[in-house]
Amino acid sequence: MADWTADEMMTVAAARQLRDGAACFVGIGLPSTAANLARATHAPNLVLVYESGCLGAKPDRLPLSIGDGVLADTADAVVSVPEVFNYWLQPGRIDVGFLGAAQLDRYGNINTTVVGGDYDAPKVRLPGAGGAPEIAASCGEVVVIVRQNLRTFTERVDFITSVGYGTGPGDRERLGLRGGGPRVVITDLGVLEPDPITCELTLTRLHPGVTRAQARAATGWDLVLAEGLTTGEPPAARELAVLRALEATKSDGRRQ
Amino acid sequence: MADWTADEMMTVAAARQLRDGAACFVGIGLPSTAANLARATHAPNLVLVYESGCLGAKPDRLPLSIGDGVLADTADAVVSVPEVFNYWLQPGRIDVGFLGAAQLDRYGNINTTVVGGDYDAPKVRLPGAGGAPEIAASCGEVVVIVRQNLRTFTERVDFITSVGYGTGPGDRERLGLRGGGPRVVITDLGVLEPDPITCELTLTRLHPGVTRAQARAATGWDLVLAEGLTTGEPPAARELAVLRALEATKSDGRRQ
Amino acid sequence: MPRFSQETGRLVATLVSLADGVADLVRDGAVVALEGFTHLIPFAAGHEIIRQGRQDLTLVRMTPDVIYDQLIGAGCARRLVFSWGGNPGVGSLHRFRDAVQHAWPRPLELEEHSHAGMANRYVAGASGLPFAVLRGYTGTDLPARTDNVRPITCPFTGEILTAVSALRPDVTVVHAQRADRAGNVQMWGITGVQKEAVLAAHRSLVTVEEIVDELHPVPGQVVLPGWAVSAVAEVPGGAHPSYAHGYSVRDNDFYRAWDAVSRNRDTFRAWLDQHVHRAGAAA
Amino acid sequence: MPRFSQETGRLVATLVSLADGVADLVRDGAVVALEGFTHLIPFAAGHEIIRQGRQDLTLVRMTPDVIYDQLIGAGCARRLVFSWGGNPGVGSLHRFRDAVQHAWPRPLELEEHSHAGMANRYVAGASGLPFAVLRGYTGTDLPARTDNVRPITCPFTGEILTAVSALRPDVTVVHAQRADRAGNVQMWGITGVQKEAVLAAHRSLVTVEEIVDELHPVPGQVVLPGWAVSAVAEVPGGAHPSYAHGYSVRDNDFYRAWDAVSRNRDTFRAWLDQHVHRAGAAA
Repeated sequence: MADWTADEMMTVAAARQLRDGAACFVGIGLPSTAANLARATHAPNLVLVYESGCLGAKPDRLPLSIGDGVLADTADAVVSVPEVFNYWLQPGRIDVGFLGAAQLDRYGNINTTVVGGDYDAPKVRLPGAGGAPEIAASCGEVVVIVRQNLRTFTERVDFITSVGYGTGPGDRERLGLRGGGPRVVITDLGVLEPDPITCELTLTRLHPGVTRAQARAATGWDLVLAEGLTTGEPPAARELAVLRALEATKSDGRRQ
Repeated sequence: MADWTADEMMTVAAARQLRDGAACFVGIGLPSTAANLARATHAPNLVLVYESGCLGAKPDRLPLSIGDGVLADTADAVVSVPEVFNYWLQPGRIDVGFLGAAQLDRYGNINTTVVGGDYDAPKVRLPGAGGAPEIAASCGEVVVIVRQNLRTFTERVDFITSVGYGTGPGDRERLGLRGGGPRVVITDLGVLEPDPITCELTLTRLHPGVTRAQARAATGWDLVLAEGLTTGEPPAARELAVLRALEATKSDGRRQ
Repeated sequence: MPRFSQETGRLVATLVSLADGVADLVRDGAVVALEGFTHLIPFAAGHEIIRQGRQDLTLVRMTPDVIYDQLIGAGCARRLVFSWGGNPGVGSLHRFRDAVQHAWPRPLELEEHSHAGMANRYVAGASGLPFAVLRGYTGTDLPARTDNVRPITCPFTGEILTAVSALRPDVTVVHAQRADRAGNVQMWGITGVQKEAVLAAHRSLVTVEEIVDELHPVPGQVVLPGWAVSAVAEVPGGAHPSYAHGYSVRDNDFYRAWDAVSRNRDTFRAWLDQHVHRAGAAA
Repeated sequence: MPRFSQETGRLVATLVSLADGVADLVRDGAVVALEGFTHLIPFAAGHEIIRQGRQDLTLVRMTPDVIYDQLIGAGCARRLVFSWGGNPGVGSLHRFRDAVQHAWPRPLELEEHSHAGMANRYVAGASGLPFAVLRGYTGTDLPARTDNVRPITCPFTGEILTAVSALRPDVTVVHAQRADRAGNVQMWGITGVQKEAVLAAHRSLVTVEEIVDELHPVPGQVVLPGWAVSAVAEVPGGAHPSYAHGYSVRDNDFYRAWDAVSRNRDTFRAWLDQHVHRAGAAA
């Protein structure tokens, strides 16, 4: 029995994707946790950009919302919301965009809008797009963090909120999307990456203790396992310690 | 012999056009002098907007340039140049726009670009448009300040830099210009206003000591004299005193 | 609605009570934007709208969160124009979901956009333009659900981009730290899209932590001149459980607690009755 | 050109000497924007461009004033893209007029716009868009003289507005008050169109009054992160005879005196020789 949870493994694996010095567009939740873990470990100079207009925020604790005061207090610059999207995200100045998903298909298309029923009478109404469509379109690359199960990893998403590789090779170019699209999908079971030819998400790494069968069983399409599928490193003691210390700061939200 | 100059009369007449509390887009030179004279006399709450981004500037002396530090130091808000044009001028938030002219025609169209020869080889190359085309288009009304002579008051301007009434009635509406256009033209000889039917600039007031013949002789088209043509009030002692005190501050530009 | 002040002779925003400001500026059936990007959310004004029993509002907001959950649950809204509807860092908005999924307490029409699209719709409104251009929505299912997103071709390159129509709310309500007696408004910290939302609207109501004799410059400040604002009301703490940078901190515990309060219609109604209706116009 | 700093591991602007910055970033034939709206005009950088004998530049600037009069008179420019060319509050630019009217020292092509048009062309460039939309130019003779102003129809209302093409200078040069060692740039006072001009350019050079260990927030500041700037050079007084708010005042006497200096080709050349060429890279 590992001394870490699947969510911790997922967050650590996501943090490891971030190279020091990169500019990273982060939303709240797992992306913000992973980005701040990276900044607190191997990437001290990661530039965190929050859609609230905080460029280069350096929070010493996990903000509960993208508008927490600590983000403005520690930012290199605080700009308006129109500016963060028009001058910073849209021209491709952000290297990495972090996205979550309620549904994800084999081409990395993301749904965070509605699930089930039809659009006007959905079974589940989700929060909607937020900054995701343009993050998915314009960041140099996209890292998706999402728990892997049959509800989430679906053959077809009920609504395309943010575009991955569309219907396959060449679609991003046809649509005129300038960013690179999803480079990696980090789940609680492992890591998926788009096949260089087909653009289909294939399993390239399993987290320690996870089997191929578990990964396939949690995927709503016939999951392709990459040749050279490996097993990733478990969380290092330091990574776990820092992550748990960060998580502990969440309950501490009022002390801004 | 009057104890004031024609330029002083012109500036005083222009200042009198500004009602207290109005928001006024001012350029440097006579417009800035007239606006600050108005603010120092009957219109203490005139809101001066400079294209350098200073909203509500309250200079205690005449700035030599629209970017003098005193404008930023005394402004209610300093905004970017794109913002002053896009958020403040373009939507029609400015009541009065003050413009000068190198050439002016009977419909109040203004040239500040080139005079003589043709565009590519002009006899005289002027500074160009600056903010004038959009000031003329979008301000609630335009006040033109210009010395009246045959060089300036021409049958046809060599280049339309800023539109007055175009070719006559209905043109502004056809062009989709939302501002009211030139309401009054203040010269060193008198005051011209557009005829309500023809939109042609007609002489409605003479400055003290100026004759109708002088005004017609200084106009490059057959100048119509309005019925009820009057003679304006000479500068009051206080107006002159304040104006001369303001002018004296010009030489004082370094003490910002 | 800035008035020409008799004493100063200047165009100034009217200083009003919150109740009078809402009564005068927020009418049944109006298009109303309450903005504030996590920071400076005008909760007190939203509660006053509920107390005054406004109906059939089209509510506009990039990030409808707890205050819109309350307005929707209270039955004030007919339509919602938004880009992200959730309880930041906590989860779903249960009143919002109940309205969309079960039409309780009444059906709620939705028009949804991306943040970039909404921000640019406000920019167009503030700029006196009928539309704005961006790289956005492309390839998503969003444009199929609204008439306010259309392709536009660059007249120079032939490239096809996205146009969004301007947003022009009947009234925008925001909260700021300070105003002076002429109604000049000063806000700082995360100022979001508030300037654009106010300038895009036909009229505006600004609640502030305090009205002061003179506004002293603050780093990161955004100043809205009094002649560009309709009315200002002094409402200390008017952003709670959101916050006013320099005056208060975000009450994250309230946001967390809201999840349980709002899950159930009865607990929600009880909360509304106690904390909004009975609270009176004191807030 | 921000580099990945070995010591800090961070993307930062390179700290350079003015001479090296100009040599590296401003090439013959390049499209170069020196911006600064009366305030913070990068005079020292302009003089260094003259000293290094740059040729065939396309000079871009909303308000070409004395610094562009000097660059044009020195023969550095082939083309000028601008919206107002004069000596603010004083009168004409005689070197500019001599170049246009008598092709001295060489012919100067002109592309002219309105301020609103130029500002929006920078905004489009900074936004990664091929064009911007405004209410402008309508009914004037300006659109007939450039390919970069065209009508555009609103896809929602059918209204015809004006589109201007994006400006993307090869390099933008601006002057600011301060930078830190990571190249984060801080400017305040009248900040004009500098942010847009820097973000619209492929590369950028910022001269500053001083490089400090830490940037302390200042009211009205605009901060450009080091990762959005190519190079920073410390050049105290680098804006003179323009000024740096908080560091110096505008030398209005110089602007007045320039009228006489620049009227005559010989007095201009003598001035250039003494105050630019012989001054060396000291400035």
